[in-house]
Amino acid sequence: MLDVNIYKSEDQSAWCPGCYNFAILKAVRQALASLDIAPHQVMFSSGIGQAPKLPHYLKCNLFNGLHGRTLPVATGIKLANHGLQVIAEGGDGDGYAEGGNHFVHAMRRNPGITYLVHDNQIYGLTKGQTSPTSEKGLVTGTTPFGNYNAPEHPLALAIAAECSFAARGFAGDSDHLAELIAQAIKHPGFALVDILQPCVTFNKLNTFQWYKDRVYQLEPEYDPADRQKAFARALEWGERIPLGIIYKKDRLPLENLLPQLKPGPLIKQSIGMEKRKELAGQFR
Amino acid sequence: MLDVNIYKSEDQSAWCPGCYNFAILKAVRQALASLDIAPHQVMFSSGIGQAPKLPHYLKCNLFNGLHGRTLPVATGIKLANHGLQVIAEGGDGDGYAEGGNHFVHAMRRNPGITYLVHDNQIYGLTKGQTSPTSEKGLVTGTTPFGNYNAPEHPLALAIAAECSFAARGFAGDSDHLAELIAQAIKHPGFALVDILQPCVTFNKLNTFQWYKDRVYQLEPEYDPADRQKAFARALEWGERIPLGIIYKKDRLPLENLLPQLKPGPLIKQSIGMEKRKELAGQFR
Amino acid sequence: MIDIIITIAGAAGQGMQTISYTLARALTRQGYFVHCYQDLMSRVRGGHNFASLRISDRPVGSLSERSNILIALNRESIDFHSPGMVEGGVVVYDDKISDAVTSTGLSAREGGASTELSASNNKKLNLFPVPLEKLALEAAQSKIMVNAAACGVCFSLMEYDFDVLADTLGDLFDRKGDLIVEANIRAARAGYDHAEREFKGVCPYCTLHRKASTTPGKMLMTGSEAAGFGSLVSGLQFLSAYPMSPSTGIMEYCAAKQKEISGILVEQAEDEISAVNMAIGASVAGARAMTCTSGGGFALMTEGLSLAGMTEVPLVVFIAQRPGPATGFPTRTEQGDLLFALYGGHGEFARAILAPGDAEETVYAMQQAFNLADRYQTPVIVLGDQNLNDSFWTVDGLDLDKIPIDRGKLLDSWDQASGSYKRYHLSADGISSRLIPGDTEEVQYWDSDEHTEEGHIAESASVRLQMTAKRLAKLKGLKEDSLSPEVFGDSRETVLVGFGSSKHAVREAVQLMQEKGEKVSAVHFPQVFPLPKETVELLSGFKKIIVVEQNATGQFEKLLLTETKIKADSSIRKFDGRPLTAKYIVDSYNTLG
Amino acid sequence: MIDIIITIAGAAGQGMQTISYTLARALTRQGYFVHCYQDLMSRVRGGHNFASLRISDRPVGSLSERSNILIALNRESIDFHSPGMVEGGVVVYDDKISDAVTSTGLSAREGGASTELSASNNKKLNLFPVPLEKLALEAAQSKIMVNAAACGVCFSLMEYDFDVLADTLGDLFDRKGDLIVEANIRAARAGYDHAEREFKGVCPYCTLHRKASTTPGKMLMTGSEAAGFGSLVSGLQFLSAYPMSPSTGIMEYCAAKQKEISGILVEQAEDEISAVNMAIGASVAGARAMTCTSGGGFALMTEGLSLAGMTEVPLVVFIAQRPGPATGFPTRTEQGDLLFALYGGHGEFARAILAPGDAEETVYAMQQAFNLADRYQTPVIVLGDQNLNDSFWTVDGLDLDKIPIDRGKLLDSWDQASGSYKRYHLSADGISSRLIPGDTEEVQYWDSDEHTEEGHIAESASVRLQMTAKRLAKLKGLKEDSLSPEVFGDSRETVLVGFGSSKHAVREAVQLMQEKGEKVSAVHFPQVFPLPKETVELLSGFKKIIVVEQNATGQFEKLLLTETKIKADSSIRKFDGRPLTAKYIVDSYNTLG
Ligand SMILES: Cc1ncc(C[n+]2csc(CCOP(=O)(O)OP(=O)(O)O)c2C)c(N)n1
Ligand SMILES: Cc1ncc(C[n+]2csc(CCOP(=O)(O)OP(=O)(O)O)c2C)c(N)n1
Ligand code: SF4
Ligand code: SF4
Ligand SMILES: [Mg+2]
Ligand SMILES: [Mg+2]
Repeated sequence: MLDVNIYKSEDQSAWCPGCYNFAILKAVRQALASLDIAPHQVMFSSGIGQAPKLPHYLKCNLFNGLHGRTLPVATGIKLANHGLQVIAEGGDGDGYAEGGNHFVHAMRRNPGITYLVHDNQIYGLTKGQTSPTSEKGLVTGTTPFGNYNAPEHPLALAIAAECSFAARGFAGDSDHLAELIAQAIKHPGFALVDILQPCVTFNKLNTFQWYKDRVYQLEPEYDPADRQKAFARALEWGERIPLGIIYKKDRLPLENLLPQLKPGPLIKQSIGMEKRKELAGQFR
Repeated sequence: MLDVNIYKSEDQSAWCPGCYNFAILKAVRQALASLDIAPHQVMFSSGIGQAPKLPHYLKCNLFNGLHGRTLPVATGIKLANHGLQVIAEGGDGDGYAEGGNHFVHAMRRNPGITYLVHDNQIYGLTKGQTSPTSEKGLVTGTTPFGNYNAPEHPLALAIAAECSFAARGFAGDSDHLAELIAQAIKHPGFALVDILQPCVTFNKLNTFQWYKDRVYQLEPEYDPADRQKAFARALEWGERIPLGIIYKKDRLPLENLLPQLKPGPLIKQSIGMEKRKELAGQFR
Repeated sequence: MIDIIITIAGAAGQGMQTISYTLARALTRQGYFVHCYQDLMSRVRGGHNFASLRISDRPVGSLSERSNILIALNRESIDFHSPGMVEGGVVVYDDKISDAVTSTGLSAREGGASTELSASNNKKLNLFPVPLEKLALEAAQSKIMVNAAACGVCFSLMEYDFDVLADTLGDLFDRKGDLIVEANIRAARAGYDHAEREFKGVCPYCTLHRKASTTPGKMLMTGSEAAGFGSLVSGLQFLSAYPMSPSTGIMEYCAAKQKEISGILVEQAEDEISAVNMAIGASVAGARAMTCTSGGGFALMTEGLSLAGMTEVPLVVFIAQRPGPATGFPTRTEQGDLLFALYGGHGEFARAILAPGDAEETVYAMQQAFNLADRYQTPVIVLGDQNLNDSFWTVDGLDLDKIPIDRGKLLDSWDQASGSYKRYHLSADGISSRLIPGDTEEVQYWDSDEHTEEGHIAESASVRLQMTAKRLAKLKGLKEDSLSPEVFGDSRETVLVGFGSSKHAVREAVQLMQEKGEKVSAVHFPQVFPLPKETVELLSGFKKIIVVEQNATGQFEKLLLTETKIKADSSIRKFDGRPLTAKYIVDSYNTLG
Repeated sequence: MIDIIITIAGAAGQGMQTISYTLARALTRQGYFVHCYQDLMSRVRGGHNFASLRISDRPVGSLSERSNILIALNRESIDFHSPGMVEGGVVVYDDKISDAVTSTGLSAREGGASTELSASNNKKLNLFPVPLEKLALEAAQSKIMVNAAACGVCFSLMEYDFDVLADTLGDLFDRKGDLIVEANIRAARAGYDHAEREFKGVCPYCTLHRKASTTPGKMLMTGSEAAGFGSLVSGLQFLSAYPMSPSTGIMEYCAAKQKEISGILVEQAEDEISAVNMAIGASVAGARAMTCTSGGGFALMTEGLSLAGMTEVPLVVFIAQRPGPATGFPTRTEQGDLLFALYGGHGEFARAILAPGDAEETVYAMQQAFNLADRYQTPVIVLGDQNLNDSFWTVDGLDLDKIPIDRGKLLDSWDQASGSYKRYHLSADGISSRLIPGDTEEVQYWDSDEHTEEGHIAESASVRLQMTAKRLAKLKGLKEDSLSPEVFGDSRETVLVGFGSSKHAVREAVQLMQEKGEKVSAVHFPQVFPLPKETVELLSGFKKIIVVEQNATGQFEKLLLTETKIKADSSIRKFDGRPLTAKYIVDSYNTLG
């Protein structure tokens, strides 16, 4: 177990006072420390929003890219150097709206990437519009009559899209969250942690208390390998909202399946003059 | 029942001889005729690929747009004029790869759109690359070692994403398909028909015979309202592949939920001078 | 001439926007012209934001680099803004932070006497500590009411009638109920009275004490509101967009209005690609449709733009520019996407690009944009930027009938006698008739491939040549219909040429220079593509052309060159994310030599 | 000089590509130069496709509008192509369609005597009906072998050694097994013998009967293969792309090579947005990375391009242009995305754009592109088009060592003595050192917002100015490193200026005109942005500048104007989707007056 303080960065937080992103930050530090992952061994890929600022407040490698494009970047990083611990991080708008297509397809690919989604059911940085996970009826700047869309159930989508690790955490319980994140990082394939995160400024419906009143831990005997049951739990939302690893499947990660990566990380391989000449010869 | 011949267009088909797209074309004509929908009452939105050329071979209104963008265009059309019967049409690459994000979010919105996907598990027009539904191991121009990704189960994804009508048809049985399409058109919300379509030129694995050996009709007592069971059937693939309406849910279509559309189709409404002045006054 | 600048500064969430808007609104109603720039950080709480509110009896529309009154909501605000204050300027702050303020070497004396500032800036300022929070708590039992109290202080300093402020607060908080209205007014009154008592007469240069104009009808709106309002009054029916600063205000304005008016639907799309394609779908079905975004979102829309060009769909795209590349400076301003707007999208097709210079021009630009889009069945872009979109502007004497709605060749019915309907009929003027799908028995094929007149996929070289010519011929009409450049000044020596939101800064600079005897005029282009025919003649009439723009690479200068072959003599550019100011332009001009 | 054109025409799927490739390959091995344009419809089967194979003893690289031999795989092919045939040209077709052919008024006589063609084109042609299918069935028991039989006929007509064809077939079908190889050779032999017997000596002008050159080493490749091969030999490690004509060949070439070489990974992305962002991720991790697409896919990548510009990620993007807008002409050619490549992406950042003129230049251009991207840590675009990418080209005497791999400031380790590592350190030349993440203990922040040297989000105006200057300063270096224009001809009167795949058509046109005494030279730009320093001096040396390009709006002409202030005197443009030809250029030149 490393000292959590080694993950402290010098960058100043731009979050609202009291935001539950701070709790997630704490949990991430704790998870990394518990797994003895040194700052330079991990690389984050993050999007744009309040959530994806998180890695700036960590000592780590970071590529902070575009809104919605965390997963393709993370996949590129992982395929180029699968020795790195790759963590993608973003918000619900970032990951499920703008990045929705990458979300589905990254899970089908199953690269060894941990994906942390700060799911506050709202667009924070742009000051309060509906997100794919917003409740039906939520009145926001873009939905004066209330949101008409059925809220997305990201974990159900994940289970349908062959995700090999699908969990839900709660920023209001950062110790449990840290543990969940650690398990996600240890998982060899694509691991999604959808994190319920109260946004104290814009989401006046899904508050800490709202979540607190509903969340419960999956019972110890719950078997995350049962896809059917997992699907049911993934859809459970309303009175009770389950926390923990909802679905988990043994599936070789992409990087282990690719013969191209058998000789080692891609960046350490090269074609060589011999082969260059051979390729040239094929055109003769 | 109208005469199917009124849907004949003068455009010449660009499909390969023997392609099962012809069977789908026949089924679409049959479905429209059976529902007494006149050519000018229906508007297709199609993408790019072999599949989305279909409406050119029909007498109908058509917007043939970009690869992958059938559903946003269809949604725009439906919201602007919900009096039109709107049908979106495309291939598996078009709808599940390039258009994957729209697919998920269109289902959450649930506009009254029929979505026909010619699922040949391959990219036809670009001459044979893997598609999201390609089998694991399928060797194509871009996957010389065989496809490593878990194939997408579009119907499972649909059920997870709150689709209100999710069905599977088979181009090898165009009468049943015509019936299925007719039911999809009659469904008041978003209706997906994933159509197994042998590509006789590029997909040498999923041939007519391959499908023929596996498909079966859902038993009459099957209840498409049961989401859990539907999810299981949607994942059934391999030895046996179910055909028919796998999932169906009563859900008001988007256009019925929007107070903005209560007075009638959007294109028939206008703001009026009175209200213009009122808006101006609000800035004073 | 009255020209007072009030800076309101503090952390995000502290109320700077409420205070600046209340003051701006109250004074606009009194007939003043105001312009209020919002300098924001990309965060929701904390950091340092400020508003610079400029008040005048003549039209104003540019940020000033100086300030007469500073309302400092925290200590940092004083550090940031005191250097820019005029001699004898007034600093209002909560007396809770008096200690912190004086610890920096500043001190406030009884009656608000002047105080020396730091060595770098040897100015006397009037420090006015006010127990804002205490007043708010006492008068209204709420801390939030400090905003109203601060407004009260300001009104007193300007020696302006309190009732004007009270009326405005009443209207602004109307929908929150009487209790809130009254509390606000009480807090404002407390601030007003406190200042009357303590500071009366110490700040003579900042008095307004009279109505600027007796003609009513002035409006106050942000550029985003102007774009939304302008669209709605032009018959916008369908807006699909994805939130992105600084364009979100347009969507939010229109979304809110759905509750008040009929015939408008706003849909938040899952991404910008969906947004532009939904708008295209709605337009095809016959609705007036648009989308709005910023540069990064526009990057995702260029394929759709090209689609609209090919399929000949009327489409309006509002781009509220912000500094790029990539995420860049999300809450700041730049004119860095001009050439991207011009060349964005693959292949070649006709488009128009409008670049309004203030809120009033924006209202008209929207009407013009929709009309051009319908008339030429092609995309039209309106270029805004954070300065235009987020600032508050006074709009004077708007005439809603100035540009009537023109839907071009959108027909109600089809005369079978003229043959069967062809979506891409090669008519004499290159524009084919449109029909509302479903409204007639004609069917129509719109096609993104190269296509025949019927709209079916084509492979022929001759069809290609005809259809390309048809699509590009629209540029001729668009040029003829384009908005004229606006000339300011009589000199034909040197001209400062600009477009978009720099209009007023350039004018102000020209005015300042003219006052110093420089022979300078200004030309503002409210439409940058196609440039109107008269451009060449107009600009050739000047001896020296200086292009003023807010980017690093001189994009308008390049556009001018390719479109008119006119080579600018020099340029003034700014690209630090803050708007162009008259001072910056004059200073740059002076160093050009 | 030898200059024979063989047209192979038929429906999609009939084997035209196999025949043209086999012939091209066999003759390249013999030292001939070939160029083979593929004219395809956007469909998989049916319709009308053709290949125009040009064979010469000198470098060739452009489509000719005439044809000496037509291999017609169906009746329509004769209708389409006989008008373009030379007097006495030979038409080979299966005698199954003889009736259909003669019904059009053509007739074939014993021994292949000439026949009069339709009134519009009073030429004599030699009609050679051959029982191709019958021969194939008899010799090889397979209908598909008609392709080999047709090749055999051709070889006989050219009076060329059959063994050369047999060897080539052996190599081409090697991986399909001996049985297939032998069957192909038998069918080819049957065609060869039949033609020897029936047509010997009737077509004297089309004989080759000798090796063109004794130096071995000529290669035959498509432009797409050249791009893929050029990338692999330049150390490409990661290619992510989404299929799109005419770029798919690049991805498919590289994908196939994954089985043969190590250090290359090809990933088919779910869409183009993912493709470009994956490539960026891989590059950040230290891999040489690229993506390839056509204009419509590039439209979806411009946000990513801007991201690479902002975050300073080396990135190579190959754009294989096709006619737009929108879906346009998916299988045809155009140079219509030049200005989109130049201005695509929001905000301002440095980029380079290369535009190779043939396959050989493409190989080198890829090396150059990767080196520039690494050296300047910014995106580099390589512009191809369907003519470049789909055509087969002879590549002669390639020198793999010509441009060594240069990864710029990519360091192996970090010297703590020089302070803590900063990704965006403001170094003297504006380029900051890169480290492979994870390889050292230094951590690094790459940021798409405006950022500090450390890579954290910045809001400051001065940081903005510094960082913008840093990013744009790369343009200077890119200009210095840019590829020189290639001059062809000695005259300094008139110059035809072009870029990209029109290179050979322009040269051929110049040569034809020079032969007629015109004082014309050509300048080809293999790099179009930044234009090299010498451009102004070079072009100013000509009295008259004519820009030749394959688009409707004169995009290169505009680029030349903005970048060099040089105004072209006139232009030759083509935009019907078919490649520029020497004849078209000469004809256009003659009408310019
Ligand atoms: C292409 C693009 N579109 C839109 C935006 C504007 N934008 C920035 S963050 C954001 C949404 C933020 O919501 P979420 O992802 O849920 O993150 P949160 O702030 O709630 O943590 C949006 C729409 C952008 N930066 N880029
Ligand atoms: C933005 C964009 N990317 C790629 C393409 C090229 N493209 C055309 S069709 C197609 C895939 C076709 O596969 P599918 O959608 O399954 O249809 P099918 O031909 O199999 O019916 C692709 C990749 C395109 N036209 N536009
Ligand atoms: S807006 Fe919401 S999510 Fe963002 S920092 Fe503030 S509280 Fe947190
Ligand atoms: S390629 Fe396949 S899907 Fe396309 S027309 Fe041919 S057989 Fe049908
Ligand atoms: Mg959020
Ligand atoms: Mg397909």
